[in-house]
Amino acid sequence: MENLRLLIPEIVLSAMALLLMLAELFIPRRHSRILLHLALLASAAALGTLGLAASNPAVYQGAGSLWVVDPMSLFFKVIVLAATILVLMLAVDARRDDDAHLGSFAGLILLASAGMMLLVSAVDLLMVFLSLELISISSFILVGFERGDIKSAEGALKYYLIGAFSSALMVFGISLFYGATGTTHLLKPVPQFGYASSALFLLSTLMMLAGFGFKISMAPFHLWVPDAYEAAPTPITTFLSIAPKAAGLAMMLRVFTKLIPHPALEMTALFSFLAMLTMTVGNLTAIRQNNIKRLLAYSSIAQAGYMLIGFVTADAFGREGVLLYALAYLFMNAGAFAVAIAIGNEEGYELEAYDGLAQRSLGLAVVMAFFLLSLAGIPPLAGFVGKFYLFGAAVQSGFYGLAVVAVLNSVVSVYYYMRVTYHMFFLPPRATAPAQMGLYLYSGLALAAVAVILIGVYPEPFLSVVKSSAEMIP
Amino acid sequence: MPILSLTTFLPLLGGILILFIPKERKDAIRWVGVGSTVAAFLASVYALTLFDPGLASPAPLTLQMVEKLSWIPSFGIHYFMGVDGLSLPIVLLTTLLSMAAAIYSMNIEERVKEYYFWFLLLEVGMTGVFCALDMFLFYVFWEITLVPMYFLIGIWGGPKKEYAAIKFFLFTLFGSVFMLLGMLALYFASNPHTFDMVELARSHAVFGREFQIIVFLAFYLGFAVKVPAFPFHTWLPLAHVEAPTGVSVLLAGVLLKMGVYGLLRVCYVILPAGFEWFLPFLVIIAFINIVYGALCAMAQTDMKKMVAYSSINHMGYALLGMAAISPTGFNGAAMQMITHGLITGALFILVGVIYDRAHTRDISAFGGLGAKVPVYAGIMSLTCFASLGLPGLAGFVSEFLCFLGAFPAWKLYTALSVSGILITAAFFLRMLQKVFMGPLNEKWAGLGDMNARELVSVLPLTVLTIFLGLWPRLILDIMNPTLTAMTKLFPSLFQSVR
Amino acid sequence: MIKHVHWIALLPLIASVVILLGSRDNTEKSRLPLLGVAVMGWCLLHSLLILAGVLSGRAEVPFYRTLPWFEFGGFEMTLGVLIDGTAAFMLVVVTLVSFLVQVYSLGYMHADPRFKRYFAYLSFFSASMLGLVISSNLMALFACWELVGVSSYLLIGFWFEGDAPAYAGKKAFITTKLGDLGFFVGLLLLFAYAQTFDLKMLPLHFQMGPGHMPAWVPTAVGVLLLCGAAGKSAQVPLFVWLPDAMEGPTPVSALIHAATMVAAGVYLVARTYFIYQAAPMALEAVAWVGLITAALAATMAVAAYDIKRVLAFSTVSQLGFMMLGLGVGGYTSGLFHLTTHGCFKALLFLCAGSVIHAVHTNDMRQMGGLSKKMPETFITMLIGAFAIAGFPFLSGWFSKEAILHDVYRFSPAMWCAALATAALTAFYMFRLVFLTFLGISRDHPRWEHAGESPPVMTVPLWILAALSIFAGLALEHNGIFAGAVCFGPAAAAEGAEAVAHAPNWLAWGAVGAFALGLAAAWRLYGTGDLSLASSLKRSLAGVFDILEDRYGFDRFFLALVRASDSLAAALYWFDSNIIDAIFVDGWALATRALAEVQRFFDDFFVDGAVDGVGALTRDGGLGLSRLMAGKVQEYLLFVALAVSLFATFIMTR
Amino acid sequence: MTLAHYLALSAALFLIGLFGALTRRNIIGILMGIELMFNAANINLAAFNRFLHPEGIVGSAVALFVIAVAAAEIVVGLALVLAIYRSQNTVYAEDISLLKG
Amino acid sequence: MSALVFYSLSAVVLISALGVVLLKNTLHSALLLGLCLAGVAGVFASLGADFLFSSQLLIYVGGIAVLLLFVVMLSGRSSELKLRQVNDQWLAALLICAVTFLGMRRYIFEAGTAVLTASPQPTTAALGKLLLGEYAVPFEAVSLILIAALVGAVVFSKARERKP
Repeated sequence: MENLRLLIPEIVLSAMALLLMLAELFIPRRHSRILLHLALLASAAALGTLGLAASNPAVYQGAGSLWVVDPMSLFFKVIVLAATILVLMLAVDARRDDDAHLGSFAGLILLASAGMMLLVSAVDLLMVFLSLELISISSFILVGFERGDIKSAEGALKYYLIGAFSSALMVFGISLFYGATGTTHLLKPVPQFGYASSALFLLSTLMMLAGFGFKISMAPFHLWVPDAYEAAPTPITTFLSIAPKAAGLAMMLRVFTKLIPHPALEMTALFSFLAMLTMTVGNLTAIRQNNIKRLLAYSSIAQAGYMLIGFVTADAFGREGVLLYALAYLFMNAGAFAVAIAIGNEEGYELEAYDGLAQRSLGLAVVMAFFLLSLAGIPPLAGFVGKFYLFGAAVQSGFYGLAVVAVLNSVVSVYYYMRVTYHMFFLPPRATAPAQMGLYLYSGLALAAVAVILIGVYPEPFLSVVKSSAEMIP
Repeated sequence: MPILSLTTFLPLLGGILILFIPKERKDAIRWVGVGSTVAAFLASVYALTLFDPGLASPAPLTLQMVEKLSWIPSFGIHYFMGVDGLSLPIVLLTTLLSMAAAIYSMNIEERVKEYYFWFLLLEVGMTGVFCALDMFLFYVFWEITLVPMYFLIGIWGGPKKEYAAIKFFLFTLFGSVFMLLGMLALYFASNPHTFDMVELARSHAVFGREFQIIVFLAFYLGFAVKVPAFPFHTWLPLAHVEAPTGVSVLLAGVLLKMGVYGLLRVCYVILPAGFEWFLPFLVIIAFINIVYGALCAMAQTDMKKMVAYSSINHMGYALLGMAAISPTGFNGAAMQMITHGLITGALFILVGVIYDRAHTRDISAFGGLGAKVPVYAGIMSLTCFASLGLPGLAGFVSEFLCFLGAFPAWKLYTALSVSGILITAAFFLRMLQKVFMGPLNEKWAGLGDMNARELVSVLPLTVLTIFLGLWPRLILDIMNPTLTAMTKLFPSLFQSVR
Repeated sequence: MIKHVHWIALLPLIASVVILLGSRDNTEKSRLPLLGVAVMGWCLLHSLLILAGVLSGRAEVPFYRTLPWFEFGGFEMTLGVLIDGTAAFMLVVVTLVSFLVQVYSLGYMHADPRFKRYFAYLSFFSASMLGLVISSNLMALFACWELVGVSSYLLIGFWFEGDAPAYAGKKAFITTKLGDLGFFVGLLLLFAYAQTFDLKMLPLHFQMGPGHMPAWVPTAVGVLLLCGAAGKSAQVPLFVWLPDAMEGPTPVSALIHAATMVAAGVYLVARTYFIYQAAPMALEAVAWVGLITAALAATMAVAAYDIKRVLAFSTVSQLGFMMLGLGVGGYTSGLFHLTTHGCFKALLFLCAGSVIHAVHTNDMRQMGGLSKKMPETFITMLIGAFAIAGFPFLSGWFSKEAILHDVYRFSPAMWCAALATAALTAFYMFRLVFLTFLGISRDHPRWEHAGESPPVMTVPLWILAALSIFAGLALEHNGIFAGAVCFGPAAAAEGAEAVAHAPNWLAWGAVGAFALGLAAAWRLYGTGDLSLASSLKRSLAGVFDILEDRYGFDRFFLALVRASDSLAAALYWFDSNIIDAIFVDGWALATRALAEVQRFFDDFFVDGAVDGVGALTRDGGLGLSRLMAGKVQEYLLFVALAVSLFATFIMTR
Repeated sequence: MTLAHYLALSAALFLIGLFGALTRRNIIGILMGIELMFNAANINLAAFNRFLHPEGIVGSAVALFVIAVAAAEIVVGLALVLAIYRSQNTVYAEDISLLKG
Repeated sequence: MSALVFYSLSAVVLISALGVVLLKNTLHSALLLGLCLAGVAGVFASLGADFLFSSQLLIYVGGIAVLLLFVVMLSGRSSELKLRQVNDQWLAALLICAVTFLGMRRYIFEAGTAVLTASPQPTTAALGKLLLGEYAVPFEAVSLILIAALVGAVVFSKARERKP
């Protein structure tokens, strides 16, 4: 049995998930918030064990047969866990119809994050497929969790149908891959010469791409995003918009740049077209939204588009860009959603709820403005450093067209981000009471704000972390 | 003692201090706001005393009061601040105009706390742009000026303020993102990769001609939006008309200079081949700016829009002076930045004075105010004459130097651009005649003359305008050595203009 | 004594600032204007001493002192004084006329509410004019040139309550500014090739022979400087502002539009004569401009009825004469006429001022028979008229005769035209005097009310009258003027010798023209019955209309202004509708359009190409319309579409 | 029988499933279509295992996992369908469109 | 002989699959789905994958098909039987299937030449060793997926109290 010590964090999480589901039966509904606190504890513990892995790499990094624990996977595991912790903090304060099934709610979140951590370190297509399925199924349920409202079940169903459909495509792709290579392992570098022309291999990679594209909401497969995001309870929307996207991208980085390098298959043009399409579609459709959750949904599609730039350049510099942008994206998106929850709790998620926020509570308005500006890529905030790195990668490896489209997209994105500040700063307030927030929400918000400003102003420590964790074992 | 960082970040200190003052205590906020602008101005004056003009040497950039500490080592980015003959006067101009605008803005009543917070943040960005010598730092300060200006125009502006604010933001951002791409291209083309302007300036021979042209165009797009050069100027009149008085003083007085400064500091020094290729187009754009701007100003009825279009005209002179790559031309362009800042800053304050009283800027709505408000009429006429280039006032000297420098190289265009002076004289005099002369329009019988606050904010600018007109040695001695050295940087290039 | 010449310009400047900012009280009671008059008196005294020094040869001429003003790009701009004979005489003329006008204004402007500010403007004007005269640097000269233009704008539009003065002031400034553009480009061209503006160094550049600068440069500079001179000295195309400038107070007209400012153009040509020596074509241009201006202005003066407009046209004509003098190589004669003209034209304007002061109208048709009411003004005006018309042995005769002499030497045809103009000059001057003073009064109440002006106004008239009589004699006596004011030693000798052997009938020609003009004026206006004049006017109605219309120059410039206004409006429309639309709204439009296309693409394609079938009816449940984009199956179709595109991508390999 | 026959069979089954998923109006029909696609993939896996890579049994192992996962998915799918049926009492795809695009 | 077996099995599979997709009555299509899955099990048998044959029969035919049948009966209503079961985007779907088939045809011919070599051996023992050996972690992952699905089913089907 390979050394399971490598997978201790996943084991801790899944064990706690099962425990929570069980505990739900015994703890009365009034105290069910404890379960969320327990979940928080578990993910903190998992993060702790990751610390161990980082402290002495010899012991805790290595390759199993189907998975590998290397600096990149550790980096993304930290991001996934950070996202989980932030989401659980938001969940504690987010208002819900009833506190039923909180145990399974928290359990499913932990299961999903365990799935993501597996996905990040998977090098075998079967492993990839199973972890994707684990994430998908738990998130189908989480999206439909708020059963009181009809729309949530509908959103969940849409998300499920497209999810199932895409995984069917992916499975077919995997079967073709198995046909072409005889194995689902990706460790052995696939001989490039023969496959560039074989239809079997190409069709398999493209079919698999459908499954992966669905998970990171790439352009042709992104249509489920707005409905699912709007239907899901906001903490889950935050979770969906960050963690699976980051994990999916990590897996695509590993699969399509290292193991089946897409330049060898002359598919770079296709991928850069998909990146451009994702950005443009995300930004353009976001212009017309006036529901904050849908706006942030489309914005997260656009952000995925930007991250794909690092994936298109397929070199170490591009990879570091994706890592850095994922980190910055985690904090700015979580922050934006935290504010959305703080406002959403009272006045709902339409943009009109933000009218005159600057006069009601200036601090919250300025923080939200910082998050939006960072998402738009305005210095001196984290978003700018991330975009700077990615555009640099594009310019360095000669993708000038892609860089120009990306740059124009970020100008367009400013338009709809500024529509929110327009509501907050320029319009008179409707309600006069300042927005109040729970303790967890407040601390989550503060953490995100500090991180965004810190990465923006002094990005050096983050850059060195990103540089060191960009190399992969195989 | 890091004097430049002090000048740049003192307002930030003031801004943070303001955040802690409760919203209701407006006076305390106002005094802290004005106090920090005054402190920044004193710091910049102290920097002036430290500055030794004679130090310019033929090396690409000889800097003084340099502060250099590594900021992002993995990219080789430094917090690199320094000043030379070209940038010190503009820093002084920035702090002076910010002080004048802050004093004038003490009449803002609603949301004073936010106003001064964004105002001071804007000043940090502006001063930083002129001191920064690392491309990354330059770009960060450049973008820092965008957000406060967006809020300042959008919250305290005129009727169409939201549209003006977002138009300003998107337009400038559109230009600056191309600048970002140009900067990245420079970074990856230089070996070892660096953002440091001094290294880039030294290694300009490394870049091929086509590369320099493309990167120049990227930078030019960013700077042309700010100058504003002909096709990219449509945001200026709207932003000026809608911005509150104090903000439009800074917008005209300082933000326009970032474009011209950028062209001189970045495009000329680092991308000479690109600059040389673009020269004939630059002259044509300068000519269009001058004549087109002046003619559009003539067609205006709104006083503020007229002054805005006249800024396009004046910036055309600076571009013309620059297009000749002669020491006289560069001196003219650099001095035009300072004098235009002083004069147009004063003009906007004066337009604000009458707007606060009459709540209209329509020229034809006034008449015969000369007798009613003599002090205001006197200062306004003096500033208008300075703006149309009356000798003995600052405007003339810089205009004259621009034309003097540009004439030997571009005889036809300079001769044609001289007509701009006449058109400028025409619309300013028409405005003076319609507002101050003729029978008194009884609607304004109750109009009061300028009060102490307005006088304190405009007088330093007027006195400086007169003083620089009579004794231009004050700035020219600082600028001349640096700019003469700059023109000698590329003996092989610019043959067409020698 | 000459060492302090720069104070002559600086003291009035300081005085003007002190007066302007001195006391708040703007009316007559403040004593500050007297300070202005005193300062001007000191300057007059000082200039006389300098002139004496120059004439007696004690002062080193040309006196040249400079101090560095500012450096720019390797060149150095200096500020300094350069005094030669011409400058000395100009100093005296300017200070004299300015002093007398200020004394005269104490009386003339006593009732004005902004009395103090008027004197501040006058001192400021004198300071800038004196600065122009003494400056050694062409750029400083240009600076003073513009400051003179501004002070004339302020003084013409002094009574700005009225629309006419305000408009006249603006018109004056813009028209002179139009001329100044030429001057400005001339300076640029000069600097491009000579790299200096210093009037002492420049002549060397122009004598260095052909190699130093291309041949066309001196001519171009000469012509361009002529444009500036034409603007300021109201020569042919740009004279339109001078008749309207009469809206200002009369002492202002006397000072600025008679003696000093308008002479600046002539002085500029004199000061830069070395350029014109190197460019004979430019010199001839000066001559022709002068001749045409003199002729046209004289004819227009004949048709004018406003007393001040007649004098204005007369000034334009006399300036034409000076330019003609300079143009034909008569450097000395041109400047001699400038000096004498300064005295008697100021005299005529001041007399006109005292007449207007008395009858409160400018229109000669409402005057007549005032000689009995205003004897002193009548006599002094008569002396002025005799001087300007060329009565022998008066100052006007000497200078005009010298000019005619030089013109004859240059080209007899031009001499005939000049002679005819001289005759016309005599005619319109005496027409003015007879219409105003002789004959019966045509507006009795005004006549009743008229009375002689107070001594503070009449004394300056007597002084100027005396000068008009004796100045010519004094300066002509043993060639004092010719000696001091000449372009280089050789020219002086050649000038004096030419006078000696000219044909003797030439001198009598000028007197004949004078007599002819006087007789014609006497016949038409002297005898009191104006029947012949009015009948003549009816028969020549066509000619009179053209003259009244000032040969259409005014209409031309008005049309020019309207054209530029419409061009401005068109450009502004173009700017806000086309460029703004393309760049900004276009951009927003583009993104909106793309968004719409994207949404359309969603609805149309994802809706299924064959949407014909009606909505499915259901019992119960939600009757939502089919078009809601939220349908899940279309998303599946979209995904499947992507997969099929991938398949085609494969097939293409 | 050659591999081509089996591949043709699985391709046909896949496409029929695809067509069913895209066109069935009843959500359960869509689920059935997706089931068919999963089975097509299994046939592929088994066929490749038998013809191209007889030495290992990775193919059938993966097929086994696929069967298990498909079962899990269908369970969640049907649960969702029942939940929606009880709230909107319709199972027709067109009507489920409260969320606008 | 094996050709006969293959063709009959594939006929069963394809015809019943078409039935599932085209029949109006959802109940009939659910039944036909069961038949199709059984056919697929037969195909596994013909390919010598004995364990797969049995698990397919057990899980798919026994489990999923039956479950589908229950759900169809639970949610179906007689009035809906006569409704048209194919929505209006069938033409687009047909086009897409055709294009995809052309793409697939390429690889079918490319890989189709392989012919049967070794005879099939029993796979159950090897599968067992594999599942508990190399594929231990995927095995655990599948268990997690199943638990998640279980919890999901419970959450969705529990009777919801009506919100006031």
